[in-house]
Amino acid sequence: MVETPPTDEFVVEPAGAEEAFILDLEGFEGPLDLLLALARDQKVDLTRLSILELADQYLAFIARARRLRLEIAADYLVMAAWLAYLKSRLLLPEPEGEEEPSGEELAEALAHQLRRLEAMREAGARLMARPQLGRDVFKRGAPEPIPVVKNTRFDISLFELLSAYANQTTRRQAAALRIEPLEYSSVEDAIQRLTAGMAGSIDWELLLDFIPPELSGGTPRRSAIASTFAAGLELARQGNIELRQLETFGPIYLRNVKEPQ
Amino acid sequence: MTDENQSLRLIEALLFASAEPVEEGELALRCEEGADLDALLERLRSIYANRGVNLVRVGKRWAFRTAPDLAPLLRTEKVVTRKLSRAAVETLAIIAYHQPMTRTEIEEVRGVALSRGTLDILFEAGWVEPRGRRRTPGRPLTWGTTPAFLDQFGLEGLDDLPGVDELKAAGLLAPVRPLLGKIGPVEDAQGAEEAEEEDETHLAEISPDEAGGKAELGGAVG
Amino acid sequence: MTDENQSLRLIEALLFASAEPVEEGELALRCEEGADLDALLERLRSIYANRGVNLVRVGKRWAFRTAPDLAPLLRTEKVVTRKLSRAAVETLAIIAYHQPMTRTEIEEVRGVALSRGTLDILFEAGWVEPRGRRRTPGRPLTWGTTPAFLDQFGLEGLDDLPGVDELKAAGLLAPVRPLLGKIGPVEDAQGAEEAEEEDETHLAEISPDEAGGKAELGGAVG
Repeated sequence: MVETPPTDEFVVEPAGAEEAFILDLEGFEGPLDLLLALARDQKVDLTRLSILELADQYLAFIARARRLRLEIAADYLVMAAWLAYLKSRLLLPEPEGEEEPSGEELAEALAHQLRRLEAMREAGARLMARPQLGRDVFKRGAPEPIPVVKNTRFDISLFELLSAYANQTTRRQAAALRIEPLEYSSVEDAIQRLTAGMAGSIDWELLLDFIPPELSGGTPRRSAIASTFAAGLELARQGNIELRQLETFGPIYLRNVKEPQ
Repeated sequence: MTDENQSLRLIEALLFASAEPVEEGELALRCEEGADLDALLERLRSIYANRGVNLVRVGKRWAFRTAPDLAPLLRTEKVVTRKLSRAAVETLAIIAYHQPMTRTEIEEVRGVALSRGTLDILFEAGWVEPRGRRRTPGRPLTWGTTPAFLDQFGLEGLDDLPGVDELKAAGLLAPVRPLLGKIGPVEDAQGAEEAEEEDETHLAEISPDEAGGKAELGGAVG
Repeated sequence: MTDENQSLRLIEALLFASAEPVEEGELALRCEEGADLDALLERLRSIYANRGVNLVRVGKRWAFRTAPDLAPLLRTEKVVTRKLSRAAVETLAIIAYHQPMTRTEIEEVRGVALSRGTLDILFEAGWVEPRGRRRTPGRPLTWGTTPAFLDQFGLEGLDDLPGVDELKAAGLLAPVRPLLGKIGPVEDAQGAEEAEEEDETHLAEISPDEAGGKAELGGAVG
């Protein structure tokens, strides 16, 4: 079973004349709203409002509500207490030398607050009565988009350009290879040299005469001697020349083979 | 002369192309150097004054809008008018005429706590927005209206609010001073908090218990 | 007459507020009984003929559109600043120093194939342009730099580009590292990185082992 919420405790069955009253209370937006409604009943300009009379009406209203054991929000009760206080200040002579505002001043402040609320309420109504966008006034139904043209600008400085070139050049240098000429003379070179040198010769020639004279001593020269000797052997093998050595470690001679007769 | 006419045409096209109001600064950027934008806009406004579409100023922005007098002929079935609650309408008016306003100040004008959703609805509609904090203890947030609010209600600016001059003259738009002390919201946490922070003199206090009976929040119900 | 003007205003507002072009039938429904819609539309069209906004007919439907001649002025130009890829910067530099260059020649200098867009980007930027064809088989196109290239880098002419010696003096050209017992392109971090980001194929590769023997760097640079 669902427990009855405690709020129901004070709800009085609406009956007869009281019904409208209950609905009225629910319809108010706070004590100031209720005060404003009561003030309107005075049917006078709010500037000439009798605050005393208004306070009486409000207190009577709350008293009736309490008699009916209606739910009454704290706000309303606070206002009731304050109005009771205001009433006493208005009716009793002002105490001497008080720093607090006088009863008249408090009454005027309340009247001002009521006028202000009413003014705002009217302002709100006037605002709502204005032609509203989308209800009375319309905006362009088919807005045309403003095309955005993107212009690409490349961000590059001369420094970047030059360093890119420099980097690239450095890399290119690293990649380009040059093999140093060999110090060793090749057999192929020697064959060419011998063939060229022997052309037209009819007598024995000294092999060492075919070593390139610019070669200094040491490895290059020894390499040249070896390759020239190997070239001589090769040419002899081919039957183009004859070789002769008269003694061990003696000089080596070569001669063109005579044309077969 | 042709230049001026060309500027006029350009402004016309720019404003026409946009559904939303266009800032004067934006328009100035597009005009010829040294063009008198104010004069151009005024001329354009007068050209369109009696047409079916009018040029309207919305704060520092401008927009074309259909003429208000054509409303009955243009209104279509599909327009869903969301009715604002009384509390929301009042709150909007209070913010519009008094801005910037803190929540507590709004509550003081209305004499009742603001129910939870009221400010949200206005904020969501894009009509009010936070406007920085008050330099008072607790640094409460203040609220003001937006350019969209002006657009919605066809206002050129806040000076254009209906009856604003009379209200000012009657002293009804002066800063809210809580002379009456703690009247109104008592149990609203925020209200209580702010009331504490503000150096108010409580002219009268009564505890809910003393007052007797059962208390509930005097909530504004939309 | 006033009726006609009112019809004109209504059509104006309807066309303005509609999201789509409005059918003539729809307009006719909204107009006064017996109004000459064709005449009204023609009048409206002539009123707007020289304005920043024109009334245009789209089949049997009508709409307001901003004047076509204003299109270039309505456009918003936005400059987007982008960085050039390293490949593009290098390619630009190589063209600048060695122009005119064919694509293949650029690739030979860089040792990597040029990725698809690299030359396009430089061409679009307005820095390089075709310079006729080489009189070799296949008649390949050659590329050179443009006056805009000189502008971009504040150069009066190509002679202003510093020579290799000057680059060295400025410390831009790194000193060549002697390679001992190692032949072939040095795989420095930069090179490796680039190969990755460009996804280029190496045209020629020399393996150190194959080359064998002792090598030194050939120093000749164009």
